[in-house]
Amino acid sequence: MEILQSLSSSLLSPMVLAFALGVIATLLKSDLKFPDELYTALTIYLLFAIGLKGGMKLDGMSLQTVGLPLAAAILLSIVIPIWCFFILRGPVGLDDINAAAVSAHYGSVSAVTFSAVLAFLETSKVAVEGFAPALLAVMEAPAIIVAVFLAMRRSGGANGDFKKLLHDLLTGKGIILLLGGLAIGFLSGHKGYDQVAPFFDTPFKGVLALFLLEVGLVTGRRLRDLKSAGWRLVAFAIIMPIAHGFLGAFLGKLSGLGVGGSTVLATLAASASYIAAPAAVRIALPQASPALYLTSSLAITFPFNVTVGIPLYHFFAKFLIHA
Amino acid sequence: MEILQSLSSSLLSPMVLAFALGVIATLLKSDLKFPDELYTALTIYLLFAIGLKGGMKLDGMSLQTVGLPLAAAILLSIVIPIWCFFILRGPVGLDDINAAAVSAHYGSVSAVTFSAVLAFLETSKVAVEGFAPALLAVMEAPAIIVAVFLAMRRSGGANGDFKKLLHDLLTGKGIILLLGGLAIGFLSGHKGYDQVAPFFDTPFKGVLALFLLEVGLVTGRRLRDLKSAGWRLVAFAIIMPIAHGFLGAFLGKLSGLGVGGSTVLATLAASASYIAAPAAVRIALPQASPALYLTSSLAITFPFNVTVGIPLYHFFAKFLIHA
Amino acid sequence: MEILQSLSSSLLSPMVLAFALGVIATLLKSDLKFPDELYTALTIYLLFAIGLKGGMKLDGMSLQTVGLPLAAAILLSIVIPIWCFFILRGPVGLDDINAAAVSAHYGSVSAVTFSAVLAFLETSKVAVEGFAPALLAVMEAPAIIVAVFLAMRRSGGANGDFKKLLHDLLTGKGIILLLGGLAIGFLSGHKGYDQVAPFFDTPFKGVLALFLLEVGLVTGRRLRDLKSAGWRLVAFAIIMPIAHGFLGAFLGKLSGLGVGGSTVLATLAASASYIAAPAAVRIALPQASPALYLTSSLAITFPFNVTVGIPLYHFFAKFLIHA
Amino acid sequence: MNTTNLILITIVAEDELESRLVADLKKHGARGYTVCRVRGEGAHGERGSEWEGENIKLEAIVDAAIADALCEHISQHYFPKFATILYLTPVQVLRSAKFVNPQNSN
Amino acid sequence: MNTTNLILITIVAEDELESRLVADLKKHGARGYTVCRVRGEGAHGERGSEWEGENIKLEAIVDAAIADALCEHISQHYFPKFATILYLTPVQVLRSAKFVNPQNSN
Amino acid sequence: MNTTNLILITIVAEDELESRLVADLKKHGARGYTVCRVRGEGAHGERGSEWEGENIKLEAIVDAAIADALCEHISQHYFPKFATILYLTPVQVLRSAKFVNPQNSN
Ligand SMILES: Nc1ncnc2c1ncn2[C@@H]1O[C@H](COP(=O)(O)O)[C@@H](O)[C@H]1O
Ligand SMILES: Nc1ncnc2c1ncn2[C@@H]1O[C@H](COP(=O)(O)O)[C@@H](O)[C@H]1O
Ligand SMILES: Nc1ncnc2c1ncn2[C@@H]1O[C@H](COP(=O)(O)O)[C@@H](O)[C@H]1O
Ligand code: NA
Ligand code: NA
Ligand code: NA
Repeated sequence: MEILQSLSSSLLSPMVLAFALGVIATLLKSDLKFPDELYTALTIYLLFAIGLKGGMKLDGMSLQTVGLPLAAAILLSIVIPIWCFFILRGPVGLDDINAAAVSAHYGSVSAVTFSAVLAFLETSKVAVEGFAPALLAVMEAPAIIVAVFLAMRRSGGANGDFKKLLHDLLTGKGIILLLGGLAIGFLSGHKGYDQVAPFFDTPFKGVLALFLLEVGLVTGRRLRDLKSAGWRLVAFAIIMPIAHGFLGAFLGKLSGLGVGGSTVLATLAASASYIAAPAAVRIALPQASPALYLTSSLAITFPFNVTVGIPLYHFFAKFLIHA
Repeated sequence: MEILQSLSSSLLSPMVLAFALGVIATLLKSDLKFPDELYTALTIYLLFAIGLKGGMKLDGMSLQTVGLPLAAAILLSIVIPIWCFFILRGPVGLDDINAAAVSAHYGSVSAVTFSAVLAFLETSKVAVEGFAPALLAVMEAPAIIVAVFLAMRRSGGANGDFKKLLHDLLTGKGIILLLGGLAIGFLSGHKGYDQVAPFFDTPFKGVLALFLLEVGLVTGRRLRDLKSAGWRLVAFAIIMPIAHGFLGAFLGKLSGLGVGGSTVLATLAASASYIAAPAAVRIALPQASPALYLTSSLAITFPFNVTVGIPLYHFFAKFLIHA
Repeated sequence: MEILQSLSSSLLSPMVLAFALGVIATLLKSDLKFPDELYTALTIYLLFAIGLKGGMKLDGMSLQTVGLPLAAAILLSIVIPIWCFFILRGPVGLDDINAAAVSAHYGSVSAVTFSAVLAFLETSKVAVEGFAPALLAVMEAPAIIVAVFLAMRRSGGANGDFKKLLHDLLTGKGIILLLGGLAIGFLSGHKGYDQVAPFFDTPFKGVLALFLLEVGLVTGRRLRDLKSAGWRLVAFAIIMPIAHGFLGAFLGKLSGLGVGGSTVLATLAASASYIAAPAAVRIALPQASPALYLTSSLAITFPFNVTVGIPLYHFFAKFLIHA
Repeated sequence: MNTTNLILITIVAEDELESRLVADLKKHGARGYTVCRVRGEGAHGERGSEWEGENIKLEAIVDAAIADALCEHISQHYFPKFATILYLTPVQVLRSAKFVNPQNSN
Repeated sequence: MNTTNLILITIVAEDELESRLVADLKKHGARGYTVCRVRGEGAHGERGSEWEGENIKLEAIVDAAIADALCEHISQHYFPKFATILYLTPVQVLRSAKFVNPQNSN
Repeated sequence: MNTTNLILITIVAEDELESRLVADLKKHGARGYTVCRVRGEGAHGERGSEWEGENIKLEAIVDAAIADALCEHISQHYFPKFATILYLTPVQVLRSAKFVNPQNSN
């Protein structure tokens, strides 16, 4: 009952509907198109805003409360790509390079899905730990490193420069903006945050809706590639997030997170990156096919997560914590 | 008296003044220039915001209330280009292709003028029917189709691919964003709208002022072409909007709209497109001269409408409805 | 004591921290980069918003109150480049062209530093005269003209077309947006301003923080050139702003400004342009080296001003006026 | 190194024509293309903003036969109506197999 | 097809010089041009953002006489001061009448 | 005017490779380059948005020796893995000293 209700409120939020509009516009072959610069500007805004808000809430939090959840997050993003890699090579039937590329995406995380879960929890009036953006930040890089390492070990097909990859990942704009925002939010405190909140906080959900319209436009283009992806990858892209979501909620509980935080960790585990991972994979695994990794993460897992997934992971978290 | 007062409040609004600043900056040959991407971003924002707000207000409205005004709007945008075409070929003295191109612009509508009339009515505390953005959406395409059809019939000069034109017009970004916004606003309701209002509603007029600055910059460049347009086209670009405004107010009353809605329909009828129509005309009637259609719609009719026109059409509406 | 406290509140503002984040990101060789169009859009927003707000406050101000401070501002921007030029040629050891280029920057002003001082004063609850943006506007051009004139007189190395330079400066986007904004704010008054304030006023500081992140990114790139600039130019870029700041505060007092206005005039005098001046210098003194003028104004003087400088100039103003 | 002589065909046209031009390129056998946003001025006046429309520069490396067929096609279907120019430049490429359709090459 | 040999003159320069360069092109008889925003690096250092300034690439198809006159003009009035390069490429065009001023052509 | 024949080397590649390609150009003796953002399509599919990645077009005017060395280098280190094309166009430049490294020229 309750899950159905929260599902319908999730499906009818302006954010999800904007995403659907984007998909429909592309299917209708509309000329609606976001300039690349707008996409980049929105990305910068969203990541920095997420960081700032989390940082402001960090105030007065002990290292202990934060330590275990962070460890759980890092652990998840190290182990997820490992089993994904073997499942993708085995039952799904991808070659080493493409299996590694897809694994990198599913181990890493999606900032937009993260924003969607925060918006969902806020609407449902569930409190979330302030350091949640830190979970997002630490889960971006490890999976990509693990996946590239797996590809290299098995076929040498990866692009040799491991040190450069590491540097690029750790100084990528996602991590800089999230951690930088966290630090600024923390250092300038409530008084500082209030100065910038009318720009970074109040309009956040509206900006997110606009961004999701763009995500929908790109997803629509990717749907054409669904057929070449094959039904086994489609199944992977729905089943694995559910499994990861359950695992995330479970580790969230173990590490002491509340229902809000556990829902967030579950969603992060279930989400697949489509900003940081594609950029890294293009350089580190250039022979991998975007028709596989972008299509599965963007055209299947992302819409699944923002519609059905998030309410489900929230249900997992409530179930596990109240059990 | 009253009309003079509302005229002065219209002339001294930041929106109209920003437009004037843009014109002055171009006349002074300033290097002030908006990046194209900013223009595109602002267009997306404005159209989507207009749709969302209207959709939210649709809640609880019967099809009957909406049906007649929509029919009136479509009727206007079918018949206006017909007489425009013959007037432009006859007294104004344009050839078939250019007559059709200009007709397409005057039958179609301007989203910025629409925003200006909404802002004007809000400042004057006049209520407007929530479905007004739907009027805007349905009036965009028909006139262009009719005008291209006229050009083809008479001289075969139009670009043959009628089916493609139809598709491009009906899936153009204006219609997608307006109707999509309407649907999202309607489906997500007040609760959903409140989430995105701080981005799409509160700052709307400020964004509109910024956009009008850019419209002013382009208008300034167009003023150079006034001479080549000729005084007959200038007269057309002022007289026809007044006539269409009166007709629009009249049909507004007939179809059951209030003073607010009738003012809007009058303004839409009087407005000339300068976003959707030019793009369509460039492809469908490539031999038409921008010096004629852009200059008349942008450099004459638009400033006329946002300064003198809107208060006048409001006066028409009050006069007809209260008579 | 008090100065230390205001220093720490200045250092921990989100704006200054965002600037620091930008510098750090560049030093870490992060791929974080703002699209040029975003930079341009933010510049247009900030300048126009500054003008609008000032214009709205102009209401009911006498010409007399405004006249003297404006004269003081223009005087400062005429004399500062003269002594700078001779100091740069003498003790600092630059050639004529580079001395003129750097002088142009230090005589002209920085709109971002201006915004930072306004934010600082607002946080410190110090009132500022409404016409402050007019001070900013009138101080942009004169110094550049004087400096180019000096270069031409001494070595003929400047680019001959003086009339064109004058035109370009007086119609530059900075002046158009500031003065245009002032006029619009003044003409449309409080009622008009309230319509656009949710876009141009409320989110201003947040936008400024985002812009400062970008300034930090560029500053970071400039730090590499510090060595080629030499320690004498570095010393110049710290000592002269202090001297100009004191002089500005003094003239502020003489011309009847309060503590707020005097702090602003001091900061303007101390600030070095890095938007208008570089663009003008590239055309008028193309042989000058950006490694000298951009590095000193952007990588030394700007961070000095927004961290230590502004609290210091505020202290000067209080000291002089209360003495 | 071992290079092959091919032809770079460059088309400057209104951006709205992009999808149509790309389809034509492909139909005539081009195996790739590169597009760049440009502004410009010519007989049809200035084209330099979203308002007046903008131009694209479309470049494709093809063999002589394809170049010839494309010239024919463009001059028949685009020149009479649209603001379009086309020019050919001889270029040397590496890996010619990438650009030349095995069937087409002669 | 029936093509004509002309010259594509390419100028890379600071974007602030655009209006001046365009005026010079027109004065020397060019009947059209295409502009593209670019970044670059050369003897004058990197030019890659709004801060340091950016470059434009200006291309015009002209006949040999105009190309020669433009080379002369640019090397006298721009090279000594500005970060500018210029190069010429032989191209084949369709519809040569579009590019060559009837008076100028010889 | 007095022009010199040199070679314009053009590389179209993924934008993420820019810094690496620029470093390679410099290492091989190029004294300048110009970069332009482009979109494109080829054997690796469409590359036309921030999502799929975008391309850059990198142009450098060099002498024959450098061009040859660069062809060698690019075809060894980039072609096998990355979506990259390279082509050479003969151009005439003014002020050849600007483009040719005194040691390298022969
Ligand atoms: N002589 C030329 N050289 C370079 N580009 C040109 C030339 N003439 C026209 N163009 C380009 O082609 C577009 C269409 O040309 P037109 O049909 O002459 O208006 C212009 O907007 C320019 O971008
Ligand atoms: N060898 C070259 N190849 C291609 N473009 C160059 C070359 N040298 C310079 N440029 C371009 O010309 C601009 C000005 O060059 P410079 O005057 O050498 O700084 C640079 O910013 C580059 O865009
Ligand atoms: N025949 C061609 N003509 C022009 N550009 C091409 C051609 N083939 C490929 N390209 C460009 O080179 C990039 C990489 O090519 P590819 O490796 O074939 O995908 C493409 O995205 C295009 O921008
Ligand atoms: Na994940
Ligand atoms: Na109309
Ligand atoms: Na100064």
